[in-house]
Amino acid sequence: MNGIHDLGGMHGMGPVNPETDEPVFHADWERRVFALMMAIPGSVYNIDEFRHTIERMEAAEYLSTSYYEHWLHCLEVLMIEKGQFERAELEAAWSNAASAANGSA
Amino acid sequence: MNGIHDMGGMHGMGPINPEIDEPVFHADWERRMFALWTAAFAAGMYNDNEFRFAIESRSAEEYLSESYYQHWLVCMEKVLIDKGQFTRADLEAVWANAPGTGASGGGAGSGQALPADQVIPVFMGGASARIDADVAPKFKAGDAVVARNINPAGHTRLPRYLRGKGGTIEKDHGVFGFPDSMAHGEGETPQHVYCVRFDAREVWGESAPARDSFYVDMWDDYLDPA
Amino acid sequence: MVERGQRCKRVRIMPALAADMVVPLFAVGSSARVDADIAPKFKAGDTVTARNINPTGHTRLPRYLRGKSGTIEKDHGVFGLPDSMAHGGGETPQHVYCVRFSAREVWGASAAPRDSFYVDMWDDYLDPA
Amino acid sequence: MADHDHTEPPSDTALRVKALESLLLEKGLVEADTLDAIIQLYEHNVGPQNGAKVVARAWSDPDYKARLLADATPAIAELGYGGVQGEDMVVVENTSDVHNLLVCTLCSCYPWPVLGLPPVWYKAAPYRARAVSEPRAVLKEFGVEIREGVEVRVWDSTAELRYMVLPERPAGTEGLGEDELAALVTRDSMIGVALVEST
Repeated sequence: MNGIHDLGGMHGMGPVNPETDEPVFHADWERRVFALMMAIPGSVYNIDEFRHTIERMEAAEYLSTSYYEHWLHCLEVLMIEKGQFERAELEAAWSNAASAANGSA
Repeated sequence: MNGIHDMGGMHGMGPINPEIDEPVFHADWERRMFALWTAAFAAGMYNDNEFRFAIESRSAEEYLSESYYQHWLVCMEKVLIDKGQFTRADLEAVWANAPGTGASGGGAGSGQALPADQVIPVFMGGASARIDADVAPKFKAGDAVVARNINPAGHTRLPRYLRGKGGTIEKDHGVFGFPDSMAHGEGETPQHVYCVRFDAREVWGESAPARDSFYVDMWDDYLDPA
Repeated sequence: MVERGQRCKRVRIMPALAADMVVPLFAVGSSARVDADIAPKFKAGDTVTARNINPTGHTRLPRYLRGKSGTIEKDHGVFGLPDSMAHGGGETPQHVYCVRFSAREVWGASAAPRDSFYVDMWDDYLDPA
Repeated sequence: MADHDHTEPPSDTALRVKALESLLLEKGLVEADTLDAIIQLYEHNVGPQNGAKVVARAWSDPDYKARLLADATPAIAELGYGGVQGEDMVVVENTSDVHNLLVCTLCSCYPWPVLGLPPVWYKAAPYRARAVSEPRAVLKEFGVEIREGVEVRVWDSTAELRYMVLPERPAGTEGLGEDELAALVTRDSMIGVALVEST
């Protein structure tokens, strides 16, 4: 698709900002997202399905979210599309996580 | 520039959502914004190519997440500061006092404000962008041309999806100023503008409908003989 | 976004990856090569043009190279085609080549005269020039 | 469309990830200690130190360098490196006449076994957009001035081949052993956005 991901030659994307002594991950949730994607058996999805799920992100969202947020979006959408869980189950997990966080706070 | 505004052929931009009984403006600030912009434009404070380039220069993320009149607001602020009509400090002072008198004073003020009684004659009269200059055309109707593969970082009205594609001159529209120079204070560079016909298959490949086509206005400097 | 009807039946093909398999599995990986006896359409030195395709689905042919001509540098062998693999369309195995495009061909006369791009391209992305 | 109003995901990303993890664990798709092992592997064990050793060996052993440039995957495996996102490797050599630069304009392809996971800038829009339209300007921002007569080759990783740059060996390193050489080689030099300095 002629999507926002196809960035080769685009102007106006701003300067490249290399980070000095960049860590491999910037937050613990990035570690978890990376590991989750890697741990899911390869028979569930292939790399092109993975890439295309990210390419289908809404363009402004694609540009305003970070790399591992793309992966998180991809995990949620692709696993539902692949029938691994239902949207309702994901929403239940969100509210459980929220109450757990409130309880421990 | 190969910016986010150059959307011809992009996928993934979502559905077209027409609004039933859409009003002309959706908020009072939009009304004010439209009037401010047109009044300042009529007063000659900037040309439309300069303003377009300011919009194109928003970051892609801003461009996609801001509304249309938000583009106008932030770009009008920027263009008027760039043109010396007021300073960033003037603007910030107004923000700090908002809603204040709006009179920050001290601007360069090169433009003449448009009086209210001139609105009807000015806007009903309009002003053609044609230039009365005796410039020879490079092409004539029927000529086969190729849109140049240019990729300037500045303003251009040659969309990416047509670069390198072959078409046919349908009509010579006459002489106009050249956006690529007018956006950057480099003069009018007057030249002919043509209506050029491009086959859909030339543009998008064999999967496009066989008889469909695009008619796009192109300046002499955008074209080579095929 | 996910719509109803796009859902596939949940398939469990293999058990979850066990922790003690992480190092051995990741150290080996799995090549995307496809073991299929398919004739290449091009050979090193051939001049080719990247096709002007604009699919709404997934493709690995970037826009900035469509319609541009280049030279086959190397045949990498046989791989699956992303354009079909992303959509459950099977592997459509075919040769992948490293293709050289000059910077001027891609970006026009203002590009540096000797610079170039080396981009991997599937047989289905290419026509003879 | 769904038959009920969608709940918005938590705005706190960490919370949203926790929710997803709990769901995938519950479904038996992943195991908790596997996740820890994967994080350990890519945060601490695999990284540009591997690629640096490949480069140092190539600088020290002409036969190895020839094997590396001819068929990189087995040559890299000689040093014990390989695996996911490096199954089919190509190594391209910088010389006094040619400077190579790697990018993935479409996503984030990168040779994990030799360089680890890519830095944020490599995956972000500015680099992906500009590495092909103005590679020399990008190189200059990274502090690499390309002379007029030098050819710049940009490698855009569209397929499942993974690339690594073999940087030029700096002058003044003639007496150094492989370990000392490897210590000079940076991640950026193997992407092609830096040169290797002798100090």
